[in-house]
Amino acid sequence: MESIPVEHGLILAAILFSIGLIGVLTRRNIVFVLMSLEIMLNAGGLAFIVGASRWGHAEGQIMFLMILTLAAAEVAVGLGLIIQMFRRYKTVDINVLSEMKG
Amino acid sequence: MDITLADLIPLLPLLVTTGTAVVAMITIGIKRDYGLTAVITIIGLLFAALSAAYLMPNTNSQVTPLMVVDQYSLFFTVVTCATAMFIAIFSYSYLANLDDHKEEYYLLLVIATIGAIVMVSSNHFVSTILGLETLSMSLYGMVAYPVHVKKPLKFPLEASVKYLVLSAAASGILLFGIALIYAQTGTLEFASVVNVPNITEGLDDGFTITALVLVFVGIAFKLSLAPFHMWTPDVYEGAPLPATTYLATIGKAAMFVVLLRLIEASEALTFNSFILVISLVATASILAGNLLALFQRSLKRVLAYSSIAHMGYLLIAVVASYFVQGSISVEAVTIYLVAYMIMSAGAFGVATVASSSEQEFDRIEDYKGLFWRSPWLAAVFTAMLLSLAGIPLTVGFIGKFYIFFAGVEAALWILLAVLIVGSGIGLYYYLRIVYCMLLAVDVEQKFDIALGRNISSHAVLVFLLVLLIGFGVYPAPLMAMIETISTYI
Amino acid sequence: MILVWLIGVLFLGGIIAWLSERLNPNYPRLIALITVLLDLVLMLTLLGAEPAIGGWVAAIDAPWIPRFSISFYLAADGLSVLLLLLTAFLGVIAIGSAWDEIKVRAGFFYFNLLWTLAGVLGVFTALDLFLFFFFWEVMLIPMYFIIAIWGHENKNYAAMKFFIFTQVTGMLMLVSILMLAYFHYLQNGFVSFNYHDLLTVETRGPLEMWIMLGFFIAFTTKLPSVPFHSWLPDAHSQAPTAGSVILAGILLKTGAYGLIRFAVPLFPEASKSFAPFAMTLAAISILYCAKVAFAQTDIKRLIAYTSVSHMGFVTLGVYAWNEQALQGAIMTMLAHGISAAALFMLAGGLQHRIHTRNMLDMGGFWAKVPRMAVVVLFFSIAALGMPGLGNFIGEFLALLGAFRANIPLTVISAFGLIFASVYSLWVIQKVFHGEYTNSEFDDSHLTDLTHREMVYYATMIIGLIWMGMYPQSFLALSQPVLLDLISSTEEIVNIVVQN
Amino acid sequence: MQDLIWLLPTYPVLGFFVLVLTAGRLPKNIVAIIGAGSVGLSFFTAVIIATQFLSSGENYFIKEVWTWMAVGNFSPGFNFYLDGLSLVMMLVITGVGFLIHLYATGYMADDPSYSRFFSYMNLFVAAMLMLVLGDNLVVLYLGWEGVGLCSYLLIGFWYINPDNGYAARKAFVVTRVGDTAMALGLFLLFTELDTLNIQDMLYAAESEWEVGNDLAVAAALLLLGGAVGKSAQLPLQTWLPDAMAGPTPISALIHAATMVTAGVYLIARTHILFELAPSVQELVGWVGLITLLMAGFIALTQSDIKRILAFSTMSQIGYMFLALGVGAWSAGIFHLMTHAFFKALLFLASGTVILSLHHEQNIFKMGALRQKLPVSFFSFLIGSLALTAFPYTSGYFSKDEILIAAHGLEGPGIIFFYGGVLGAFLTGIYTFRLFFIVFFGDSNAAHPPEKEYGGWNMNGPLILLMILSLVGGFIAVPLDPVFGHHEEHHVSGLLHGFMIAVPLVGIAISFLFFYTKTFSVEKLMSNTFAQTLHKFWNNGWGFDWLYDRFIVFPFLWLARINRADIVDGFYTLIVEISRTANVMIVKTQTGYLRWYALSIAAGLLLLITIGVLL
Amino acid sequence: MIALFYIAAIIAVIATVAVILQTNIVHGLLYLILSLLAVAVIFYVLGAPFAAVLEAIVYAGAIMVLFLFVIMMLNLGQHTRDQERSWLTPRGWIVPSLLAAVLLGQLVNVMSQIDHELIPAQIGVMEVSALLFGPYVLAVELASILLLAGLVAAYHLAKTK
Repeated sequence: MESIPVEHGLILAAILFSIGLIGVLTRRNIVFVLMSLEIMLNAGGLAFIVGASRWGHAEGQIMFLMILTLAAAEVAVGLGLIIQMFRRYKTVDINVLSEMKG
Repeated sequence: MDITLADLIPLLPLLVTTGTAVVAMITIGIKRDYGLTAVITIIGLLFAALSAAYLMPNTNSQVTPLMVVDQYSLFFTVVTCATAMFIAIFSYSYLANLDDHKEEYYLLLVIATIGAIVMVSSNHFVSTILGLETLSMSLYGMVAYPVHVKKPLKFPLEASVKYLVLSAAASGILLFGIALIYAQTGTLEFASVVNVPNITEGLDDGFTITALVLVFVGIAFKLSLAPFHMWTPDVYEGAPLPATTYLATIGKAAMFVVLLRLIEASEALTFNSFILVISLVATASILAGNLLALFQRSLKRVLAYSSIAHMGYLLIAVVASYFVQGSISVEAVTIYLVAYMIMSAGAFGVATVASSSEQEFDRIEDYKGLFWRSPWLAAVFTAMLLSLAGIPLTVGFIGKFYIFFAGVEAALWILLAVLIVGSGIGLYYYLRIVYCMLLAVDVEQKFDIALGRNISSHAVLVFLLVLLIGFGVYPAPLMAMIETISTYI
Repeated sequence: MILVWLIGVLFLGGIIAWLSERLNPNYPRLIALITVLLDLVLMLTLLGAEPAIGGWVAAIDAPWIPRFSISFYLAADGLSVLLLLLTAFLGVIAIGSAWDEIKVRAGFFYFNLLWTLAGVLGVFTALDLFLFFFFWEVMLIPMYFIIAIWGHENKNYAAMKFFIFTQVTGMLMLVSILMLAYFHYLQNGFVSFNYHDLLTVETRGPLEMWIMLGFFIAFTTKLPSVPFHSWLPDAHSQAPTAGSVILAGILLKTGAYGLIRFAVPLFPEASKSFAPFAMTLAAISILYCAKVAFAQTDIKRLIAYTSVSHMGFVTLGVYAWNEQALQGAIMTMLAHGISAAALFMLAGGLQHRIHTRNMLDMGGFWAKVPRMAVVVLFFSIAALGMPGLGNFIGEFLALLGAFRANIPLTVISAFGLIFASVYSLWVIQKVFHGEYTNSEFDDSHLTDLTHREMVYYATMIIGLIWMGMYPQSFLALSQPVLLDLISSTEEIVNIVVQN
Repeated sequence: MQDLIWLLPTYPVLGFFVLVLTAGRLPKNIVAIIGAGSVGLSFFTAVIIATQFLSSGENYFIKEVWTWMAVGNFSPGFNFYLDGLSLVMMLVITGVGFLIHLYATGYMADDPSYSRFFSYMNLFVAAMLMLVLGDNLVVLYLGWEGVGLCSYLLIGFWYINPDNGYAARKAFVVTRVGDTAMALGLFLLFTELDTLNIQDMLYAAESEWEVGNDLAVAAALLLLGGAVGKSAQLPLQTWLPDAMAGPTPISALIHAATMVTAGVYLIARTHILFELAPSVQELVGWVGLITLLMAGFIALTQSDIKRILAFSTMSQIGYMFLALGVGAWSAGIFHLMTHAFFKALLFLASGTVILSLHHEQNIFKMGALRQKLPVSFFSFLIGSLALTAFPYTSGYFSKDEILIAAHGLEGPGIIFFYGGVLGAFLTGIYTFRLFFIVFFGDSNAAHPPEKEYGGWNMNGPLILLMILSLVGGFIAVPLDPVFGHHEEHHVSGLLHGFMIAVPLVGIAISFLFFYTKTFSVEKLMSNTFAQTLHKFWNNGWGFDWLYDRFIVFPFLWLARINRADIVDGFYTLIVEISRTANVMIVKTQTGYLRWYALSIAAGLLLLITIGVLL
Repeated sequence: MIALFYIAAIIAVIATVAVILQTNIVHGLLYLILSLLAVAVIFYVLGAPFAAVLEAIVYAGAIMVLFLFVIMMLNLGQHTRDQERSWLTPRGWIVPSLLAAVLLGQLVNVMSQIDHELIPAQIGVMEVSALLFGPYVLAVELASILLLAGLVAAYHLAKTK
């Protein structure tokens, strides 16, 4: 009675992952893009926790910790880049970064 | 499973590298000195390489679940550290006039190397992710390094943002895939995904394949395989040359080693559809990479596109590994990776030697008449390009020979046909560059290529050339070594 | 060991020639000449050498890449020796033709020239297929440089085309070699690239045809034969004279050599069933390229197309695979090597003098340059197969042998003899006959052949007459080799047929 | 002494090399001595050898010099074979050849390329000697091609005029068509009989093939192909009239006396093969007949003095072919010899006329030359009489033999006979048409001759040839051992009288038309039918037109439209495809981050779909 | 407990959708925090209290605050909001959404074949820590290096020269 189907946890992660993906694909504001990336990473973390729960392992949680770490680092670097970008272009529009092509 | 003192010995290269990072950091903290930092880095990497080489003959241990230190990983540790050292040497003169703090660059370079070492020694998803992200994180910094300069050469910022966003998305995909695999197998180690106790009986292969494809796509992005390749030229072009070199050599090789170990351990190729997926990606990469490069005028972009194609060639050997007995395809991948690192480092090295952080010579026309202005540099460049094209006398041919051999043994006729077509197209753009260098000099001296300015970089070029030709003409020792280490995969 | 010396001397000489340019711009050509002459002398010792087992002289077999049992295996038999001599001889001639023409970066030029020759020598003597392929590719690079640096107006295109054609088809051959080696592995438990080992590989069935095709395409591209010939006119017309000499005189012969040495003996059965098709290609080459040659206005392109046409007789002869036909193919190789080289030199000399290759701008040169006219006449006559000169022996024997194998195709190919007269005489008419009217070019340098040039042409003329009047000295060298090849393939084919 | 037979071609070859290597630096008289002298030496040697041979009583003699090539069982050698047939040929070639050389020393005296001329001539004589003396078909082929080459070189001797070049190339290419057929014949013979030594081959053929064997027919046909090419017989006759572009001694030597009769020699030499293929032998007769008639009609309409002689040559060779076709081998060769005398005479005489008239060749611009050019006049008179087979001139005997032999043949023999007679009639007309127009009537010359051109070196040969033309018919040719003794044919006296009379009627008609002008040519030409016929004949029965339309123009057209080589177009297409693909795929590199991200997502979706569904 | 899972899940999904639909960046951030907290609840339900806590503290707390700082630094005003509105056109949405939807469909399809009830086992701090400082101690060290890399890179990039 006290149980949740594994697939539901995974599907939730997939939904969040997809939403994050949509965010990355549609938003032109780079801050939102970064946030969407966080959603994707978080969805991955969720999937690991589901896995950990299914196997009764702590390993999934450790992986989650690592994701947390890398998300933090990524956000730090990403925000640093956003600051530089805003300084240079005075906008957060990601499309200004299209000078290289071909 | 706890770490013991005995475990530290196999980790020596990693420790030396980390120590180098720490020492460099402390030095920077005490007094900023560009030269000193560079020297510390170079010596540190040299020792790391030497220690790995020293350990190589008789080390084969699993250090904690995370890292496997066997001959194969040590071999690539040597290669990685050596390449990183070369890039550090190239960087020295390149960055010498950068109008900014330059010391952190070396710090990032060393940390990136740590990530790479972890990756080549990884047979566990946790260490894979950590190594990969350490490498990537440092590369974000390296790619965008000259961002503060008033008039940056190219677009390091744009390159870095593109790389970061897309790479993070790819990491997300990779992680999600790993999570699915974990959900199925219950372990984060590289383990077979075939015939494991499934979540329930009756779960068909679709789940496994989906998970594998997600992981593969995450890796394919890093290897810039088509159709996940589009970031490559932009990032290569925007990044400063040494960072591009790093990205193109160590970034690719470390990731490929992971892919190789993962595919071998997971037995993913038992799924026919997964073979199909890899074959398609290989085909697309070879064709897209070569076609994109055809009329490209930027040298870095040409090399970026060509790297796409080269990764495609490598995938052929990966596919072949399922069909052939023995380790020939692993050897093929290994030797091709080594060859690719030598020739890429050499090709970018020439450009690096010619350029500086103030002005990069990136257009092919910049090298017009180089053969007569600086025969030496042009000779190195030509050799590297011919090697990339897979012409004999160079190690690139030996690599291609192996891939052909693996392909023939595995009877992958279609992929071989693609390989031949791709190589044929490839010849065009490599020769285009060579031809440009052969043209008579009718432009004023574009750049100063005085030998004395950066003698150490030239020394590295000499070394790379010797390796290129040496292994091209007498590859037996290299082959013997690779044959031995390949049994560890 | 002498074979290693032959190749090594050229490699070394090339490097010295390159470096010597710093001392004096005239040194490189001198050094190159001395090097090739030295090689020629060394080669002559091969003629006197006692053949070891199996008729191979001066074999050297050293392990090279043990992983694949690849060895550094060089050996020469009569066939190789003939081609080696041709190579060295034309090497000397090529240096002669470059003597005054190449002034810019002469050191690097002679370096490339000598390295090309070295590669060719390797091709003619390698008995390990990996080594063979190695040399096969190695000779391309310096040739590429020769065309790309010292070529004419459209050199980039020509050099690129040359390189890509030969390289891509070379890769097909590599695949075939590897398949063969792999078959050897399946049958004998170890990989081998050794020629003698691979001869014993039994690759019957559909795959044999495919493997053979890999070789065939690579060789017929180099030869070249329709439909893989279209790189040649460009390469020839754009290359500097010495480049054309080497290309037409020697490089094309590597393809023919490959057919004789590898393509047929390794796959006797497939070759047998493929022969009608190959001979058809040959016939098409002969006629089609003769026709296209006639239409050309660029004199070098014209000669290039005639080369394709003449090499068709080689293919025809090889696939007829009997003694007369093979001897014909070999004699054609030798004689065409000299006659085509001479014609290219003459065309190059003409271009050097008046800076055009367009025949429409020429005419009536006989009065201006009578010696040159006579020499051109001689080589044109030789090229159209005049009895008494080397080319006749080759083509006659090739057709004679081919007649036994396939009458209709031989009849069709024989029409090439008529076509050859059409275009050869057309050149004479267009360039030397008619009235001398000059409006298109500066004729102040239109001078007759110098004495030095005359010496080169004289040696080549003597060579052709020798071949034409007493070909026995050449036939005798290749005869045992051919008999051996023929009997060995027949054995295999017969066994298969019995099975 | 017979062993020295190899010296025969060697002298002229040496002469050739000396002249070529000195490259025109020798004074003209030395060149003349070398050029004519080498052939003279050959003639001298030939005469000695001939006497020895005839006195030895042997039927043949072989001298082996060296093996040319030995490939398997194929081993032709440079061997000389002397029998009656080659003896005749050898003497004709060296003898007439020497006279013509001598004549040429005068004729070409003003030409700047004097030495080049004699070098070619010498080479020709050498090649011709190889042709007739070789004991195997390969050496014969060597000579065969060699004479073709020299013919080419000498027709195009005055290279400044492109027409000469065209004529030269036409001659070479058209004969090469025949040569190629002959080469194929050689291949066939060797493949079937394993030897190309003529005597061995014939012996083998005789013993292996029965009469009418398909292979024999094929081989004979192919050899006939070579023969008609070289001898300007139908259908490869078109080159000969144009070949008159060369200097006149060339026309005399090559295109009248020697080379063009090589076809006759070839067939005679391999007559056993033709006897094995009776259908082909009959074809030879038909070819000869048709050619002789056709050429006769054409000659009626020509106005160029040399072209008239050329067509008459063609016609006379037709007689020789006719002779071969009816099996009168000896008669054919006999006619070959007499023809060599009188046709050389006619050509050389015409040379004198032309030179004296400052290179005028149109007979209607001549006239009334009888007094001014007495030597030419007599030469022409005797030559023409011999040509029309006036009784007891040399031509009379040989033509007589041929016609009688034709008459004696079953089947088509009677057609051959009356055709031959008709040809003789035509010969009478056109020969004396030329004679009367040139030497009688009014002078139409733009530059009337001041004096007759030529000294002893030109007139001497003319006189000698006159004598030979008159009495040559009495020479007994030693051909019986070669061809075997054939039964003598006889015709009734009446028929014989008819044969003799017909050419005389022809002469008479000419006389009435062109001397007395009793009949007017203009009147004859007044109706359209006659005009059309005239035009048709004048254009050589339209053969040139036909060949141009169906062979030359299509070839040129093909060459023109495919100058750029359509095969290359295929590779260009590949390049274009790559280029287009590049343009298209480069567009995907937009530089927009979101687009890149989209591509990753799309790629992911695609791969998952493929992976899961397939 | 089960109900909690589904409620939290629905909240998480809605909040996440709201994030990517927002034009106001600060609102978006707040929704993101809501989403993260909902996920933290799910973690708790799934028997991973340690992860839940970290999710709340580190993710929703620290990292989001970092975002907030930067947003404040950039000081994006009304202009940006208007711009955002103009960017969020259906044309821009439709293709990525379809793509993501199909992808999701694929994932759900393969996942729904799983038929495993999971009875959440409690994996507390003890177990995680034991593992973390046992066999995975190397991971901890490597994570520190990863953070160092991030630190150095971020420091270098974000600084004002």
